[in-house]
Amino acid sequence: MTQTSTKPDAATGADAAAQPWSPRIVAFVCNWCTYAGADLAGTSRLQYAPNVRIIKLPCTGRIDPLFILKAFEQGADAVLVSGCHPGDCHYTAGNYHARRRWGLFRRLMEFTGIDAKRLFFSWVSAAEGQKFADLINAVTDEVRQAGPFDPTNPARKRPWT
Amino acid sequence: MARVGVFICHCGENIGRTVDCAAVAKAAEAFPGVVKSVDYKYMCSDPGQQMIKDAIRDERLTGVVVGACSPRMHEPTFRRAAFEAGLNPYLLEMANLREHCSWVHEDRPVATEKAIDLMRVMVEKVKKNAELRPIRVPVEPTALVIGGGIAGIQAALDIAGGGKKVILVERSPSLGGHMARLSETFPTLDCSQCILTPRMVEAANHPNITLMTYSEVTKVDGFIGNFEVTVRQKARYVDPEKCTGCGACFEKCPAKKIPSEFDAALGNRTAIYRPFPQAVPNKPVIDAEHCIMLTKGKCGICAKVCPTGAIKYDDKDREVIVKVGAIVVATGFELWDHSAYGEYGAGRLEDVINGFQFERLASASGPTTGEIRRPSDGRIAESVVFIQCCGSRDPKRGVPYCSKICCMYTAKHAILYRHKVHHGRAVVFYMDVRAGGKGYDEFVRRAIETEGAEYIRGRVSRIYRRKDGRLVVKGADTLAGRPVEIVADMVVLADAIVPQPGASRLAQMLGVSYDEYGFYSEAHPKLRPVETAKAGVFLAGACQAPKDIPESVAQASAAAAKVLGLFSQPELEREPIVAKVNEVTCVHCRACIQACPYGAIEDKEIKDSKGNLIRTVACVNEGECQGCGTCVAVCRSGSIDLDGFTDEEVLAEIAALE
Amino acid sequence: MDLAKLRQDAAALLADGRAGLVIGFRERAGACVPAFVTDADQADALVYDDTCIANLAAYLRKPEIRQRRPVALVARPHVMRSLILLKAEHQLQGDDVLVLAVGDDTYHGVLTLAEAERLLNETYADLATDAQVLAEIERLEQMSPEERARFWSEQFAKCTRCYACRAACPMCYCERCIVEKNVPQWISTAAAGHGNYAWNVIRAFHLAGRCIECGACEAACPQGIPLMLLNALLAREARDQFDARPGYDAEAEPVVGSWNKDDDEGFIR
Amino acid sequence: MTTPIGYYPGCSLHGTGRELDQSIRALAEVAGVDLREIKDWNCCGATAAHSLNHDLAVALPYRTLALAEDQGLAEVLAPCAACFSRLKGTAVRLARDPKLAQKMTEITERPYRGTVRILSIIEFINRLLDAGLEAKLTHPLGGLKVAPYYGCLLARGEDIVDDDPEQPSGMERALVAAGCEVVPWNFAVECCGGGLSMSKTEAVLDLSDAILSDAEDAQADAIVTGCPMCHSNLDMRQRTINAAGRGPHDLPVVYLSEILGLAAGIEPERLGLDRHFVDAMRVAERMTERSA
Amino acid sequence: MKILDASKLSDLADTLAGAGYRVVVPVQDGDRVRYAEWSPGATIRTDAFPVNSAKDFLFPRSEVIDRYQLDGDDFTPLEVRPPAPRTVLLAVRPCDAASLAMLDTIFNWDYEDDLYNARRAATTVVPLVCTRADAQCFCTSVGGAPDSSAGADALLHPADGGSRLILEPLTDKGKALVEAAGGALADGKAAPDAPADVPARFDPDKVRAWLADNFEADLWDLLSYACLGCGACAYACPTCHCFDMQDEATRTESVRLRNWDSCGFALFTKHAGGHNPRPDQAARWRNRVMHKFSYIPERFDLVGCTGCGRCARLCPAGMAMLEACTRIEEEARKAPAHES
Repeated sequence: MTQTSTKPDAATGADAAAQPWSPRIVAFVCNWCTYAGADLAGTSRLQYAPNVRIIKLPCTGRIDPLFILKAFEQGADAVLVSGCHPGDCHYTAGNYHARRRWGLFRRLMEFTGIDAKRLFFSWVSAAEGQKFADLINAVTDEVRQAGPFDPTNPARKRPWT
Repeated sequence: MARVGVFICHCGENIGRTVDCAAVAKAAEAFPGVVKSVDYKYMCSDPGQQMIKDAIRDERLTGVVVGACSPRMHEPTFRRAAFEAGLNPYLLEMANLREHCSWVHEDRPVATEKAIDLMRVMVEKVKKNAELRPIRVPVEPTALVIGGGIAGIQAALDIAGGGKKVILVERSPSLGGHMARLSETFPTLDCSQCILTPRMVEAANHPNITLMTYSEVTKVDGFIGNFEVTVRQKARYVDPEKCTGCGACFEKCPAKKIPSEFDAALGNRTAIYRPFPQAVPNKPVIDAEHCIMLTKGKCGICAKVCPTGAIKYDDKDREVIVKVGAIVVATGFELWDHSAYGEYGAGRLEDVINGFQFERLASASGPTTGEIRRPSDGRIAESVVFIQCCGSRDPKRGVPYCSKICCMYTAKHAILYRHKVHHGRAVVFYMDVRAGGKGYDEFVRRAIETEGAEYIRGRVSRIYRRKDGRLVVKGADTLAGRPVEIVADMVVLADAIVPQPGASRLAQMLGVSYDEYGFYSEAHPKLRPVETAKAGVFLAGACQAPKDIPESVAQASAAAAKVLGLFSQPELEREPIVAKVNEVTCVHCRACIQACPYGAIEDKEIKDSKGNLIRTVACVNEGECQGCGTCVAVCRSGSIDLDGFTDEEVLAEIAALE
Repeated sequence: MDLAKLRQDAAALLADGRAGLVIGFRERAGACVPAFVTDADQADALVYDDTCIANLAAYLRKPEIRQRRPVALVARPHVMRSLILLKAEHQLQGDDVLVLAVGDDTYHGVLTLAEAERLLNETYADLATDAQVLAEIERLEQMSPEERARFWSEQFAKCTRCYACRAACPMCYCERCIVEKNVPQWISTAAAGHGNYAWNVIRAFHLAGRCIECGACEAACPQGIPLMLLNALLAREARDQFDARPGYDAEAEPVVGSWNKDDDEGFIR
Repeated sequence: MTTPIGYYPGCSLHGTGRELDQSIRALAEVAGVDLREIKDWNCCGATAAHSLNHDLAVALPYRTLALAEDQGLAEVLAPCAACFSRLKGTAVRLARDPKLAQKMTEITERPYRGTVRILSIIEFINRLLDAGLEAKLTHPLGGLKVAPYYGCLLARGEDIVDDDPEQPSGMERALVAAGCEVVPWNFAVECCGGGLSMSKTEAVLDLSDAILSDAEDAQADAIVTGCPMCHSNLDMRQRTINAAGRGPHDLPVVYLSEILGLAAGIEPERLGLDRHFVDAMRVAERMTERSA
Repeated sequence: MKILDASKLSDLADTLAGAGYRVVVPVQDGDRVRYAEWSPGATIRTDAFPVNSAKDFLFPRSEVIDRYQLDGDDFTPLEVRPPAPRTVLLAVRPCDAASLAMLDTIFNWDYEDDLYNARRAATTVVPLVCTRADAQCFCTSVGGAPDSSAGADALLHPADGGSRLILEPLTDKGKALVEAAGGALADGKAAPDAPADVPARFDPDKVRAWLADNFEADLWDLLSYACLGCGACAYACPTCHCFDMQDEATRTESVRLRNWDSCGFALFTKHAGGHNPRPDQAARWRNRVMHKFSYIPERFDLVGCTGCGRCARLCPAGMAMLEACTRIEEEARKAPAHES
């Protein structure tokens, strides 16, 4: 392997530091309801906060707690998980499985020091474009109030020395 | 090394207005693994697609990310283009820059920054994507229809008419189901048997239909396209090959006092019997429980009188395994047992009967040859009270749901009664009249307005027998607000519609889910009302919910259409988004098996070359897996993954957002 | 407790071949350590007292131990629950193990798994979480999220990733633990910071609805990390939210991996 | 049975229902049960209270229950069906609604922990049978055909009566044990007109006539009841019913406790059988002597 | 003679810290005692056995060994200079000090481990003579002693019935430390207390001889039944030194880490193809014994165990090296190694 040397872009870091903090939120959503709900928000041209990055899964049943841990580890200020309303799951029961899993996992997260204010769960159907937009705005506002995720939180990755 | 191509679409002004597409393309060019990054006005246009195809060939791309509209819109378009250029379509991903970005944000720098993030996420994912090939499952083009009532007959005929083989299994000795027992049908009052029996005969004679009456499904293995079903053929004691259906046997049978199931116990049958004269097949069976020869070892009269020697007292139950590609369940319904309503004298008062019994009384082929005679003494009933919602809409003692067809058949009963007993009094107690349906409300109006049925809105509190043998029906007229008392010769209870006994057992065999009452659950209440959550198993008729004849027939035809669609290709092609088990690390805790909504995961035994069991692991049946990934998240050791959404792919996406 | 009877039973099981191995406890330098008895005449070395915390059911995952099936285990009620749960999770067959059942200062004799299940439900149906552990959980719950984060930060910093907690737990029977999965590597294996957090949290979560609160993991931790706080919290939640009673019913469905229409969703928007 | 059972006679048993009181006390004595009248008991509220003042409707029985608890009575027999319904209904409501219990404590200034179990006449007699009364029924009634009549309060109230509200069968065991034959009939739970006894006597005549007629049609020798209101409507008003041109009826109406008392060999007069309007002494004539 | 009051050990720590040393001492931490960096207010505990060993401060459980800056498809190696602060291991156990002699050899045998060496050079080792031992101590069986000065730059002797400590410098580093301690030490006289009585429990040569002939012995099964396969013993062991390497990357940086590893783990020798030459816990435990009592002695003429007994104290399953060795010696006596 050849070693190519590129200069680190020192300016990037400085710029980032200069910018005011804005929440970074990772959303894990199901393909059939919430992703489609977000699409509807788009086709309806509803404006909402730009802080959320969606990761699409087929179903909330697919969402492993490891995903949530990883997002916090990488420095997300909050995590949103959203899927189909009970009874509406495209796969009949994935959301029920997910609901139970979160019911336990969120307790563990809170107990180990991740503020419940940084963990969001919702049901957004494919018809709820407005709910999606409102949700993103509410979540963003609440995270803004909670402030940045503490870099010394044990869940969070710190630079190696 | 990954060689990813990035294509940013302006979507005219739709994306370009708020997202600086050129800047996004430029930023993406610097992502690790990206070898080409361009932006273009309309990526979905022919020139746009050509641009992607050319790049795939020229740049030897190993992955493509199109930043454009929602993948729900154009993912098939772009994946087809990739395929045409020789790239596995699952190596192309879309980033949703329009619905999720340009249309919902106004600030250009902010939207551009988000678009870059969205692109990075998909670039990181596509680098981990694997080539996937559509899953092909061979399909055995034979259908099994369970239940030989009108729904089962219709489904079988439609599938057979479509040129595919059908095995039609019926539990009783004859086709026909409940419909064969009906006198006339609402709202047209055509004779039930007149319209049904031709279809029964057609089903029996159809070259594509194999009839298995007096048979039950006892085991179901396999999956869509490839079911193996065990059917138990009960011993008939009559060789159907030799029997000509002459009837000499049952005319001479000395065991004559057996209550007829077909006549709802209002008439009798013999031990060797055919359920009704138009039965299909029109060949008798011996009821082993009541046959003197089979219970006591002496008699043998039927064998003596049989001109063809068809009687076989040593006949045995047989199990047959059939291979089928699809299953239509049409097991129908039963009437709720109204003995829970003690105040209606159930079981004690002979002249309090249910709807089926009235049908048999009203039927020209019934025990009274169509005269409305009360069971206790055979007198013509001069006054009949009909009570709707007996058990229905009664969460406490019956069932909470509406049985749907009772309003209509009660109106029919009242009309039929008035036709037969012109001077008779027909009184109907009802809670509500629900007559939605073509010609239905008109039919009820006719019963009330021109046929002289007296409709009383209210419940009956008690039925008792007077000294003179007539019944007293005490109830309330809630519209008039006073108690009423009607003297009747007969009371007909419109019992609730409930699933067949044993419905849940069959459902468990089939892997079909069912509600708390035992009605089978459809895959989606709106959009997949005929399918079940178990791929390849379809529903027809009242086994799903109370239904009348036209609805049952319509659903049966719909199920047949689904089956024919499935059978239209020799192989079933499915999206390869399925779960896969790592058999090396699986410890067989069975959490995935229990969690799978489709029963698509099963045990697999791993054996050495000598056939000794080494270990048992979970195994996903690709034919049944729908790709939800619920199993992946319950697997603690990380031994299952979902193609198309693998752990590696998802982790790459999360890491891209660092 | 009738130790003589226990020894006598253990000896008899080995002598008449009903068990290929008896696992119990012996005394060494004033402490109780696991004992592996293969000959009837060694059974007199067996002892039992309250300090015998190790959950011997953990040994059933070792192939060399399984080879000697049926294995008889000295088991207190918690350990019996482990065995029932292992059966529910298809890791044990009913006749793989016999139980030398001890509890409440009583020796209950040699039991089959089915008999142990009955004994549990009749006599030990309400094994409660240790009151001190519950009190400590409640104390932590009173703290602010920041204080809790600091508390766990200090605790997890001690973790050397020796995985003694995992080894001591009978329910950690995966042959390849998620922490050892490297494609992809979800959990950093470095004994520091986020890797320690993710490991300890996921270990606890993988026991959600499955932990029978025997305390073996915490007792095994060389560094003294209060692991039972995590386990007992989830046990409490699984019990309160989903009526979980792991280890009382060998036919029970897993708590995580099943669902009920009426599960709480007050936290979902 | 050694533990005493509390006794709540209510107003009826001190008035029109004296036979009921007499026969119960006599039967208890034979069975060896210590019946203790609750000291300072008050009205159960069955009359007007429960439809006019909801707090009072609960407070009245509450006070009686609190007294019983305070007097160390774990069980209380309320022979009158109306009293039973009020007391038991109150107990059920209190158990369900702790706020109501608190309010009642404040109103009556008495605590009540909810420990008292309330017995109906049917439950009480079945209890006696359980405790050995069956062996003491030395004078079975020789196949006396009886129509058990429950009326409303001994069959209804989901949480109050443990029986099928439409097809009750609570009396049957005792009647069979007493040597009676229970006839199937239709009017076991039909209304006797009880509540309208004073205000709209005409209705009572219609309703009670129907009940008597059906029992006669069923060839019953007597109607057996456990409720003093039903009893007075069917027994006392039988003559009026006949006078109004219905009937004519001549059907004895007896209490369950009287039937059991007779079977236990108690003199009919001690049971109050001679106090009935329609001659009930003929029922006593059916007493036989069981050879030892 | 330099002496100090036993109760003033924390003053000495303070003074040394003030003089620029990173001071590592056994302190109370929750219900355990561990070697940790001194901070004022901590409680020094010399009467209990710490759960970790001195190697933590020379060979940490996880450390960065390589580092790269990433930029798109390009990367730049960055220099890795680990912190090597001037450190004193104060009042550590003589068996811990003795382990450093072995680690020095290991980390300079086939390559020179710069990271270890840098830290080692900056470390002054001051063990405290043991006057008490427990049932798991067996230093005297493996060539050590409760008052051994092996690996030590200075030695602390308990004196006058435990009320005083004598600090005896042995090397230049030791002298420098005494210098730095200044007023925390006094000149005076004290009578050293007798070291603990640790009877020899087995002969490592006999164990080694048996091992040479008994790779396949049935005894290994019996000895390893209790082992549950965790890494508690290896991580507590002052001489275990195996490590694994892992890369961790972000978008801008990649690091290569070395993390402790243990031959007790099933994955330790598992090959990519799935084969595992040490397929069961018996083979893994045998390796542990072999490594300490056969391979290391063969290669370096050292016993690979200092007899600290820490592994036995911490093992959740009751495994004990002392017990294994005495059992092996017993076996060797039963069937003496045949001449070859």
